[in-house]
Amino acid sequence: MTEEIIIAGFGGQGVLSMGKILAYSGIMQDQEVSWMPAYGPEMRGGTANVTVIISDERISSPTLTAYDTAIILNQQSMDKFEHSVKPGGVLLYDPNGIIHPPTRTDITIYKIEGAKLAAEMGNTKIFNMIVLGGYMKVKPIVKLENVIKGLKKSLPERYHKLIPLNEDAITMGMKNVIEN
Amino acid sequence: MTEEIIIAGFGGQGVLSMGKILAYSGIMQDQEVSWMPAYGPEMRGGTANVTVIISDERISSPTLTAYDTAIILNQQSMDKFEHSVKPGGVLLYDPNGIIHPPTRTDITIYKIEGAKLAAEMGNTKIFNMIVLGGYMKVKPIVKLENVIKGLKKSLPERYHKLIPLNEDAITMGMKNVIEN
Amino acid sequence: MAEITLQDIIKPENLVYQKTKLMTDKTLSYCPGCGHGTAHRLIMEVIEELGKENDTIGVAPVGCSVLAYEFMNVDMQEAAHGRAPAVATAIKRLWPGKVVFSYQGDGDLAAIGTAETIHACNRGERIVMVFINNGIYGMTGGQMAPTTLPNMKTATSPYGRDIDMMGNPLKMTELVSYLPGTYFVTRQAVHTPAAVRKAKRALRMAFQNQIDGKPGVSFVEIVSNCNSGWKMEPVQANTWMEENMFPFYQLGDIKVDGKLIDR
Amino acid sequence: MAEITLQDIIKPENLVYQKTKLMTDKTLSYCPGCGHGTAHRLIMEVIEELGKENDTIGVAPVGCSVLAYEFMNVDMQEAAHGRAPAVATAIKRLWPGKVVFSYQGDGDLAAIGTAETIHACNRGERIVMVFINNGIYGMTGGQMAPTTLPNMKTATSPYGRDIDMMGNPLKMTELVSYLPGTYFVTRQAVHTPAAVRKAKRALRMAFQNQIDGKPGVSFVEIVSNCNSGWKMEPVQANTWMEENMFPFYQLGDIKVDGKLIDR
Amino acid sequence: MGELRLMKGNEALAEAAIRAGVDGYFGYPITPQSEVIEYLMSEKPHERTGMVVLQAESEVASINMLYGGGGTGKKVMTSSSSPGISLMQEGLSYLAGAEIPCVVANVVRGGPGLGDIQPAQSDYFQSVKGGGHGDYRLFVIAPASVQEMSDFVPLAFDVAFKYRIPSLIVSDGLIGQMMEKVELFDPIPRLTDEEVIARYPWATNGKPKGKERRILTSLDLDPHKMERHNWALQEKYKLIEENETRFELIGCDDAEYIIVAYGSSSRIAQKSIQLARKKGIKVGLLRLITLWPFPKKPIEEFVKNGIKGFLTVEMSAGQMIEDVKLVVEGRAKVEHFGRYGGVIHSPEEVLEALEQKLIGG
Amino acid sequence: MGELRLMKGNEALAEAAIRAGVDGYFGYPITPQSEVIEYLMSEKPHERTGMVVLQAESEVASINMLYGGGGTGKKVMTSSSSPGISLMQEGLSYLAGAEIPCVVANVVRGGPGLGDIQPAQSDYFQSVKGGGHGDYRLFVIAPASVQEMSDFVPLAFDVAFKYRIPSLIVSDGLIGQMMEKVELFDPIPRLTDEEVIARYPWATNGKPKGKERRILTSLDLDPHKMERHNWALQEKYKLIEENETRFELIGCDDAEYIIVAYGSSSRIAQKSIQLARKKGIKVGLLRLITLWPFPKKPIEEFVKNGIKGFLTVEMSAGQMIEDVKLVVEGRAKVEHFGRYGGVIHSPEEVLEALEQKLIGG
Amino acid sequence: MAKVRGAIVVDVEGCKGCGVCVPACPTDVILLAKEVNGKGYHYAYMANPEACTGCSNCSIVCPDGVITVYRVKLTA
Amino acid sequence: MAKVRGAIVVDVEGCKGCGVCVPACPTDVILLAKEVNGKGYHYAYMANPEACTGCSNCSIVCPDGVITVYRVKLTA
Ligand SMILES: Cc1ncc(C[n+]2csc(CCOP(=O)(O)OP(=O)(O)O)c2C)c(N)n1
Ligand SMILES: Cc1ncc(C[n+]2csc(CCOP(=O)(O)OP(=O)(O)O)c2C)c(N)n1
Ligand code: SF4
Ligand code: SF4
Ligand code: SF4
Ligand code: SF4
Repeated sequence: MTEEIIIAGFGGQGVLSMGKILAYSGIMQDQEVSWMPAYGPEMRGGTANVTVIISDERISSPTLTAYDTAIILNQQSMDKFEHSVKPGGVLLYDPNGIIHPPTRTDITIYKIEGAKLAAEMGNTKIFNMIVLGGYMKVKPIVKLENVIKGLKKSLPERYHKLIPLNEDAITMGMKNVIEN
Repeated sequence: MTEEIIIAGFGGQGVLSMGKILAYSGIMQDQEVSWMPAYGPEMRGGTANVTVIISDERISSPTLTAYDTAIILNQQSMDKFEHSVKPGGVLLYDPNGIIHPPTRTDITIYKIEGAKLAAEMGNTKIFNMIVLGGYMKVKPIVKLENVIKGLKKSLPERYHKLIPLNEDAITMGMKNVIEN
Repeated sequence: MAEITLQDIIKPENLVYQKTKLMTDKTLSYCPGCGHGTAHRLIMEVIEELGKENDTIGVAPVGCSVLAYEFMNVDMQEAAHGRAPAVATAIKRLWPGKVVFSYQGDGDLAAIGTAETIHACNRGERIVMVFINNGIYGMTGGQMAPTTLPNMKTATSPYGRDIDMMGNPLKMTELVSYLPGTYFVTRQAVHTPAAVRKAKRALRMAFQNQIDGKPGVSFVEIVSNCNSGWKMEPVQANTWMEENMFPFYQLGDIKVDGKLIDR
Repeated sequence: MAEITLQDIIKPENLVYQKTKLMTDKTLSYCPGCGHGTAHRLIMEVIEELGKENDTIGVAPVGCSVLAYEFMNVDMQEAAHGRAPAVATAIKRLWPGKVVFSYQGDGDLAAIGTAETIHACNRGERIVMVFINNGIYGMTGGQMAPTTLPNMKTATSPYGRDIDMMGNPLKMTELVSYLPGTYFVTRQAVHTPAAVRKAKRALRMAFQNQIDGKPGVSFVEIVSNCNSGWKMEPVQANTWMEENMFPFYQLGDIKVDGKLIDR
Repeated sequence: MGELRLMKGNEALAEAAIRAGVDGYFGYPITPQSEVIEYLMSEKPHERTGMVVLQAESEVASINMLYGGGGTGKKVMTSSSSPGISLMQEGLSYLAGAEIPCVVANVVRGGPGLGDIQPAQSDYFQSVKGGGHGDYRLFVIAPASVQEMSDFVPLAFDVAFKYRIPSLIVSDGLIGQMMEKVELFDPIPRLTDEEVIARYPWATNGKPKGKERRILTSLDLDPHKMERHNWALQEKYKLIEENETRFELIGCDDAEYIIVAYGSSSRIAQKSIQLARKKGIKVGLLRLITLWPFPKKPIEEFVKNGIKGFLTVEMSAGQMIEDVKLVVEGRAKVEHFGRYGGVIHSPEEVLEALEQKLIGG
Repeated sequence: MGELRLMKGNEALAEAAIRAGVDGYFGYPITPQSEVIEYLMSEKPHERTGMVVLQAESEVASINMLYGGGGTGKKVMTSSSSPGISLMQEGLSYLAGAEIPCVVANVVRGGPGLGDIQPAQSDYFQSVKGGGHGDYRLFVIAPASVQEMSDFVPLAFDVAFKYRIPSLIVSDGLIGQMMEKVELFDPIPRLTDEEVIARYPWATNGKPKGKERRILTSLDLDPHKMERHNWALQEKYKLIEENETRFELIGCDDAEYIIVAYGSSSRIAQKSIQLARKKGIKVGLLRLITLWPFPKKPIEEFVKNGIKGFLTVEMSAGQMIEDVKLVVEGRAKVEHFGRYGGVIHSPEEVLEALEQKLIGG
Repeated sequence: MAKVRGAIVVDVEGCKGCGVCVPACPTDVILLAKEVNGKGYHYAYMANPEACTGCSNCSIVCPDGVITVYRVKLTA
Repeated sequence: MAKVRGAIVVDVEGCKGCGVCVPACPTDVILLAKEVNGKGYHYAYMANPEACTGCSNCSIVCPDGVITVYRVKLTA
């Protein structure tokens, strides 16, 4: 099993840390992982993206031009990555701010109202966990328990009290993801 | 014709400028010349030497291990260069300060009392010109007129008044060089 | 008094302030609220007012302002980290009739470029050096600069600058003022209208000195904010700057017409 | 009074002065009359008197004193041109219990090494920096140094140092004294017995500061001659130095116990 | 098994420095490697192991701090990226000349000049042929994963001290910025001062009582002595070539073609090979681990066994290819496929290059 | 015929700079080339031609002064020796990246590190492969006589401006310190400011009225643009390889063996060839004039015509030999004979090496 | 009774919403908008246009130079 | 009536004849020799040994450290 994912959006959306949690979860279930951010001027421009690979085997290239799954959180990223999903692959997006929704028919497209749900839950910081939940639902690669373990590993001790909140967000995401 | 000369002695003896005058004289008679000093720590050690080549042809290596002529002005240089004279070559030396005179029999050895003569003439600065005169006598490679031209070229205008004195010194050297 | 509408006011003949055309139309690459933009604009305004648009060569350094050449509409050279004073020295020496300025951050001018700064000042090069002191390395992500205040937190002093281990904040501007080769040395800010006006006067004097052939460097420090590096909101950063930076980096002229000011 | 012969006097028990054994027996590579030799010896005497022979690491620079390690009988590192302060910084940081000194010429310390000098001083490294100011680049054949006096002739200022073109003599010692990281800053000479005694006292204080863990650099400038570079006889050079160097490079303490002296 | 972590390459390098018992890190920020010093500062290594971490005023100062610190027998390290490494060339030549062990990490970015901050491999020549003056070598090792960013730190120190040679760890923005799983090795305690003194009699840390002082220098004004010193260096380099060459072969057993690559580009190439194998193309990967000493033997073997051709995949205009050609000596085809200035190859285009330049061509 | 003088190589270089119409020299003293700036200062070039001569605070400053001055379209120059040149590597990479013409002279001395001040050729790799970071080249030319120390100055500037590339004149202490007869070329007047402005539209000397401003930079944060810039550089380098390669053949017509050498060692080798010919050994000399671009063609010709072998004679542990081997590709024997660390070959030992390594071997 | 009236024009897309202009205005003309511009910034606008005197304080402190100022003298 | 008597020993071969010791001596003991040493330097010597007080002035200014000084107190 190898899952090649791109997560792309604005700088403040928690794109990188979502990728990090995903990667950590992979480690928790004894898989190989890589997490490769776009860095430098691309980041400065206000956008952020990260390529995450989770695999049972040693990972070769950490950068890719085609992905099994694309998680897309703004229009710029949609423009850039819609066509990089492998045929038969998955595109998950938050419609907030998306002017041109995806049009491909050879892939499966899912929608998650992450921003809206986060606002409803009164905490915009859990936006990325909701999206993560959505992803976990449509692509059950990482198990919830391993995500929690990953969270524990990646968060400093003093933030562990936030884990239940994150778990709620993930569940919320799992519940609310819908096929386009 | 190619004449390969080493001139070696103390720092203050005018070794380098004697070589320079010789080289300039070569130019004045339309020959190729090279002048290669030992520089750096060797100089700092208080000794000085210069390899001068005068030739009708383009000069290849400006540094040599064997010489047609060695002009030797102190003991250290004698120790270093006596055995670098080519068989059949010439060694010219000033006996002042020489403890072990040269012993080779396969070369012609000349003596010039440069230091003594200079002292007698009341001007130690012309020491090297006396030695040069000695050399010109035993190896008539550069003509006196060309040496004078060379001097004019290499001395700044304001020193040109010293040229007659230098000429006298050369003549003195020519007169006083003796075969060992 | 007659009712007057906005349309009546917003007419070309009523224009009182507009960005100088010596700033290009590119959006500045700086973070919101960063003083670099204001400093850029003031320099360009002064050059425009002095009529030197076609006779100016600017030297932009490595640092946040590495892309200054995208914004300043005059001939520009981008210089290696810290070397702008050397670059500007040669330009001025070879084109003494032109107006030459360098524009450097505190890492650039006061860390890696210390030797070039001191020696350009000591030689008395007839250039303008603009020194943006934001107490941090902005470009590379907020590391400690020579000018970082005691106990100030940065990416490389995450527990605050420890004077004993990391040394003292360096008052480069005072230091160069002691050199006979500096002709005008001043420290300014650009965070309030009053500060901006003063800073502009200082910059005008600096460039005027150069045009008049005054002997020596005109050195203008601008104490500025780096809200991302400091991890603050822009307005909050300006307040913090007033409260923390200014007491240490005291604003005002330090040397005028080659003479140290009693402060 | 009884007749006393030289033989009576020259006896081990009557010995009052002898070259310290911390100087090797190698003949110094310096020109006759050069102050480098005296400076070397004073440092070694102080280290011997402080009992630090086995706990000292010296850093010799590129310059005439590049071979200092041949003469100073302690552990030594030869450093790249200008970088002795950086070299010494690391040694001291990694062996805080050892005594570390750098020994640099004016070209080394005040030209190419300006950044390293300023920053070691600014960080307040607990080292001794000995600065031999002979107003010239000795090693390379007498070129102009940052410290060369106005109108002084050198190989690269053959018509005299032209301040307008070549810049001002740099008072590096005063400059570093303004930095809070220097604890003791002084300027000395070694050309007369009185000067030597003072210089030695200064060096002793410098090393004592380090041993006592005083915060910051102890910086000892020694104004010295370079008779070959100056093209003078040694004694004449010393007189010239008194008449020309000392008025500009005023001897005496500049900063003691971290406090600037009113001069 | 050691502790598992998800880390950036730069962070792994920094953590490894602490665990390898490094005594001093001296560095200056530059993208894409500033995380090294940032990580170190945040870890308070002074409390963890007593390690000194100092932000220097420049790369020139950093490398000379290595000279000073390394000369005392302590384990010292710096890191930078291309322009900063260029500034260190004089210092590196001094370190090599004075035979001072130390570790320098270059997280390469696109050049020349200020270039950009994206991954590149265009400092190969500088690394292996000597960007500084004089005849000298560095031990140059190229990690291809975050794991190796960690593992190669103690290795680089081992070689550095064994032979008294500066080691250079060459990675790039990709390896430095990406996160992977890394198994951290167990901390190696820092040597005590007494151990340093006992182990490294050449080090200048205070003249031992009753013994000769130690001198560290790269100077000998007598050219004949200097030549002898150089001969000794060359002898040492031969020894290192014999003992310390490292490489990895992947899928080479039945290979008709070989891709030669290192670091990031070897990762990309591995993917290309998977794609190629799917198409039935028999291609293997020779991954260089040490860049100097250069792994000549495996190339010689391939040539002897009648390999059809080599493709060097480098993020440069073609530098490492020269060393491959020097071994192959015309006995097989050697082609280069480079992306550069900060651009990374895609696995697909590497496959295409392989097909066009070697197989089709 | 131009004026005849007896001059040191360093002085000839300096005098040539004045005569070539150089606008600015920026340098820092270092043996064995301090005569360059000393000569310039004593000649008052400011009075002779208006040329600016400035003693910089360091080599780092010098090279960046070249960046500034060269960027304005003026002819600028510096000189140094090995350690100083190492300090310039970052600057050289910037100059190459921003395509700024200038001339740098390296009067090489023994290394590594502080080494000594005697002649050497051990900076070959640094010169031709790029001691700085990134994929770039310098035009590298190696005078073998005082005459060429003079003649190559205008040539180096011509190439530098024609292609917007930094030129490097590589000599050594022997060429720099020896005196020979030199025929000085007639002075070329410095360009007026107006001529500079008209000729070099890329130069930053004040935005022309009504036109776009000029920008000189080596930065492009977009790696794809940076790659395109690099491609353009590579194209330019190809052009230079085609047009600007220079070499000299001496006694090669009937030669069975070829000595390859440049600069000082080519002078020594010439003497060896005279000695060899006396012994009936048919050996010729390929003297490289440009080190980059490397003269591949004559070597290729020799190989095609069945030469028995090449001996590279270098004052280094063996650097240039790699470029010879890259052309020969195993089709003929290639051996190296090096003296180094400041030692110069004697003509006799070169002959001996030829006999032992090529003929006997 | 104002003798002068001013007005500012903010280049909405160029504004980065830093808010530096807000406290700079002596007459509290400017506020940051609730809405965001294309780059996601809460841009500045004349919340209280009547009060503007055209003093230019806002425009000279604006780091991005996106404020243009107009002024008329009202003959009373 | 001197209370102390001194003497110096110059390492003749080490002396570089710089003459710095000569003016340093308060009692004019030292001169440079007419003769030269092995390196060609006119070395320093006690021209006026009676006058030496063993004050060490000469030895501490000697750059080459080649003067050794002895002193005896004469009980009058
Ligand atoms: C030789 C070299 N070292 C390091 C860097 C990385 N670098 C770029 S800018 C910078 C410092 C920026 O800080 P500052 O000069 O204060 O300017 P600011 O970004 O704060 O405006 C550094 C360290 C570089 N480009 N080149
Ligand atoms: C990088 C580098 N540049 C230049 C030199 C040449 N150099 C050696 S010593 C020196 C200056 C010596 O002058 P100073 O530091 O004043 O010491 P002094 O010789 O006068 O004691 C120079 C320029 C060098 N060795 N390395
Ligand atoms: S012009 Fe003056 S009054 Fe008007 S908005 Fe700006 S600061 Fe306020
Ligand atoms: S100062 Fe400028 S950029 Fe900032 S909010 Fe006001 S108008 Fe916008
Ligand atoms: S010890 Fe004193 S008195 Fe005696 S010679 Fe020396 S200086 Fe003169
Ligand atoms: S000071 Fe020393 S070296 Fe100089 S003359 Fe006197 S004894 Fe000799």
